[in-house]
Amino acid sequence: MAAWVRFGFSAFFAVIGVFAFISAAVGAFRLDYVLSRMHATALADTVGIGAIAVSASIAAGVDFVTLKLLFSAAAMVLTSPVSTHMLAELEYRTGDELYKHVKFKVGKKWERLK
Amino acid sequence: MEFIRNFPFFSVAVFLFSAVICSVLKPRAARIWTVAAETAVLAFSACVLYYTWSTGEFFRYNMGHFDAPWSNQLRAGVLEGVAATGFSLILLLSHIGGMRYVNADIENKKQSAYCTLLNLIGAALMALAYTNDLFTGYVFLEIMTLSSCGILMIRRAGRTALAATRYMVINLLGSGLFLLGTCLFYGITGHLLMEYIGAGVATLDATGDYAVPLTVTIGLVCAGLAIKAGLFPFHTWMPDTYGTATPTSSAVLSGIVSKGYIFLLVKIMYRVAGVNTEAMTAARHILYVFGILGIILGSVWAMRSAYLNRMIAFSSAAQIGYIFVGIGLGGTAGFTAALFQLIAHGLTKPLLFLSGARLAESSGDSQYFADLQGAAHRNRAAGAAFTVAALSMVGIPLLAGFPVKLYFAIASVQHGILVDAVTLLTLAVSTLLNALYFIRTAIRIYTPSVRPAEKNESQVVIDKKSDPGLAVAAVGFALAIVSLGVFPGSLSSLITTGLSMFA
Amino acid sequence: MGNLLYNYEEAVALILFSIGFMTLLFHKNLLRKLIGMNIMDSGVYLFLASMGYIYGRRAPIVENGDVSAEHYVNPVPASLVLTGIVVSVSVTAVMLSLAVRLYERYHTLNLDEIYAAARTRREHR
Amino acid sequence: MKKAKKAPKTQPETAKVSGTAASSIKKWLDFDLDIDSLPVPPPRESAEDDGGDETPLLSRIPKSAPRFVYTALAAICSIVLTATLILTVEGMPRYGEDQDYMDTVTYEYITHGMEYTGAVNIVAGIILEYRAFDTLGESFVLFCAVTCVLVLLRADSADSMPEDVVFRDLSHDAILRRTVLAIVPLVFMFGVYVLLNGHLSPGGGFSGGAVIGAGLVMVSVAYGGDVSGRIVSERVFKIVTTCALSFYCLGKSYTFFTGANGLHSIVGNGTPGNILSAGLILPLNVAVGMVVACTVYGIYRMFDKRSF
Repeated sequence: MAAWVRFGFSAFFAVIGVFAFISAAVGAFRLDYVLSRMHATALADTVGIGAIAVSASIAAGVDFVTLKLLFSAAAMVLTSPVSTHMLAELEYRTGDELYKHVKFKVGKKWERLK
Repeated sequence: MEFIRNFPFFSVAVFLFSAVICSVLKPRAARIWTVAAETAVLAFSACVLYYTWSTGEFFRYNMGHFDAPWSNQLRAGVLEGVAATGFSLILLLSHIGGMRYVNADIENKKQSAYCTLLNLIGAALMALAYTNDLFTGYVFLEIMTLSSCGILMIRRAGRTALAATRYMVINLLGSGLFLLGTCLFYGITGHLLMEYIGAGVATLDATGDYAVPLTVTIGLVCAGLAIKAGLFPFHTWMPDTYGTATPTSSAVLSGIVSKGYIFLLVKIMYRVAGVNTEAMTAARHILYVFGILGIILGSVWAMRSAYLNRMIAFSSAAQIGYIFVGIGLGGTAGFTAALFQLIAHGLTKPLLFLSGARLAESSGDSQYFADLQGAAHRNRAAGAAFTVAALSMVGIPLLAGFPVKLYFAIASVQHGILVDAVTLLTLAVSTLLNALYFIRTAIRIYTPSVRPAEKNESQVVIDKKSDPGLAVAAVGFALAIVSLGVFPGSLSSLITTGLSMFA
Repeated sequence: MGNLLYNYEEAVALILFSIGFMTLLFHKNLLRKLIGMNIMDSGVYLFLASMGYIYGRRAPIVENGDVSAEHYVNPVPASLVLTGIVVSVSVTAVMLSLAVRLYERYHTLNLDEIYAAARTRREHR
Repeated sequence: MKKAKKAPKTQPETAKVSGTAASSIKKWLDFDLDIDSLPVPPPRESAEDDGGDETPLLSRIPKSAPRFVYTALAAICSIVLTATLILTVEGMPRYGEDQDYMDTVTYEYITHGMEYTGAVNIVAGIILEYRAFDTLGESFVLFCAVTCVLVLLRADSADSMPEDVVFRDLSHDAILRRTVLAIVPLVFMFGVYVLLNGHLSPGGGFSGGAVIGAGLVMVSVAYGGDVSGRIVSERVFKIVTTCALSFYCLGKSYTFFTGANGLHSIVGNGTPGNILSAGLILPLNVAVGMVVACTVYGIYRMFDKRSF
């Protein structure tokens, strides 16, 4: 019984992780502007790796190896948003087609800058 | 164990250590240190050559406390001695010859870096000459690629960056294939030392299993090293590379760097893959065909280029084709011709680049043939040196080029009528084409140029700038070329005895 | 084709190698050529690493004195990979600095355009 | 009788391509032909400075053709290569099976590795003891790369600094500073751990040095070049690189020399397992780690600031 519960939880987290990676991959291909692509792929690092690490540690039980795994997942969750933030800031500062992809809500309608 | 057996290891260690030291020395001190290191290694190689020639057999040198198949190993025989001596002599003379241009072309802060890179090329050459381990060969092959790209791009002006990029991209293709070949060799035989791989390959060849991987491995290794040496379809980087670099760099690159790869290829052919195995003979025949094409088309393109350095670069593409024709012919006679050409071309090409640069400098610093007219009168020494090298390339007797063609003719006779006819025909056509563009240039620099501008002053403006380095190098190269031309037997007998103990 | 099912990891490695090879040949942008070269190198190192692996054996770090060869994987390919990775790092560094120099001079990284620009500028020396 | 004086040629006008090659060869042989009018490729503008991959011979074919020829050749090349590689893999020994060559070379490494080299991590023993010459070449590949990058990108003198390069300084970003403040001590500690335990656990000089180098780069990004410049200035870079590489070269030459000549080397192996064991491996790992850290940081500095 306990084995089933453990398997259920780790499978659940694994599915979340894999779904995050797949959505990131699809996002990277489908979206055109770099900032929206960045939004998609940033998701993969944090949610994807975090969930898979948790599911692996549940499946393998808690000992030094899984602690090390969780620690590295925590480091990834801490640092990867910062690197995405830096890239986005660089793109914001240097990119010159930002206005083409930005819409403003004027009254009820969303309009693009001309 | 006699002390002299440490000399192969000493020559590599001296170069590596002086590379580190030169990076912090002042430019002048770095230059003196590098020339001293090159002279020391020349002495070491000459001693190794004499020792192995007198004892008549090769010796092995285990690097470290462990025995053969487990640790790295150097192996020195007569042929390795000949190659090492030739490489270090050419490196020393090219460095001395082009010293003035190095000072002129390169910023003062980067001159010690230039000496570091020259030392690294020397270390890589010595390691490639002596190594008995395939993966050590790959590592020092990479050192050679990176440092030769370094000495190419150190000259800021002109399109050296573009030339370096093309050089790097094609060379990395070559070393990628070579690395894959090395891994496959390890995969099927389990060893990295050349003799042990050779033994494994021999048993595989006999039993016939892993036949496909064995053929593909030999093909990959030959293709990788042929690409890096600049064989026919992959020589397009040569005019750019040799055309834009400082004279010393072009001399070193064309004279010895591409020769290092070919020497490693010959070593792999003898020791690892076995010269007469069925896969290797097929690979050699393919190299032979590309060599023939390279000779013809290289000479044609050299004839058509109207720019001195590009002409010399294309002619070196043709001469590389010669070496691969020698390898393709195979047998002791074929390999002797190829290795003789390897040394002879290594001696003539640097002299062409150095004296060519001097001639260009004395005729308004332009490499166009129109401006070079009468350059030999403006600078007699450089004119004489250029003519000696040009005549040697054409193959005039008493110069190094003639015995090369002789040995090729001997080697090709031993084959069937078709191969013999094709080789002799190519030899004749290429000699004619060489004569056309080299003697044309020799005539060009000796016809007095009647320029309206200079009509009133004295007919010829003698170039006063004294260049002791170039004088020493020109005399050294010319002596070597003439001595090879007059006594070819000495070198060819050394090579033949070396080949007999090379397997 | 039977062996291919067993050697799937080495097959993937060599497919990676040829993908890198093709990228190196077909793309004209210098950075893409560099990425292709990196894929080529990682293909070779995956091939090397997978050549040393043996089922049911551990990494070659001796645990409490057990030195029998049946418990460990082949350490030699691992040492070759360690040496090879440094080579591809250094080559990538040099190629990137060349790309920076080329961009400063020709303001483009497309090699065709750079050749054309070099030709029109008629620089040789 | 002096030959009639040839009318002096003014600046030789661009050679018009003479029709038949034979006539020009005949004229050339009569030696009165100005060599410039040989069928040299058409006037200077087009093919003269032809540095591109088109050789003069191909310059007559319209521009698009070589592009097509090149792609076709490249396609054939890569398809053939892929096919042969797949065939090779099909012929290779099975993946994951104990190869027959395991019992010669590898057997010795595993069974006597720890005993002779003192290193618990057999791969470190192989790299720094059995096959040390490769790894010596390895650190010199890195040294050569950093020399090339310094040669290419260093532009401290005013004129050589490219004018249109704008240096983006992202170091005042608050999020980055807080994160780097939290992360950098951990990174340095981890780097030193990997470096010092090279012979006990996976890691060693190269990987430890890369982690420390990454830490230095993080400090330089977050707090600006001058802060990290105080830790690794140009003097420190030169001293560390030279001393570490000289120590590596001399240390290993000592081992090679004593080994080859059968002399006893004073370097003991110590008891495997504790930190100060495995002969020269620990000091060599430290030296290589420092070289790699300085190299990684130096290369980043060259790309970031173009000077130290």
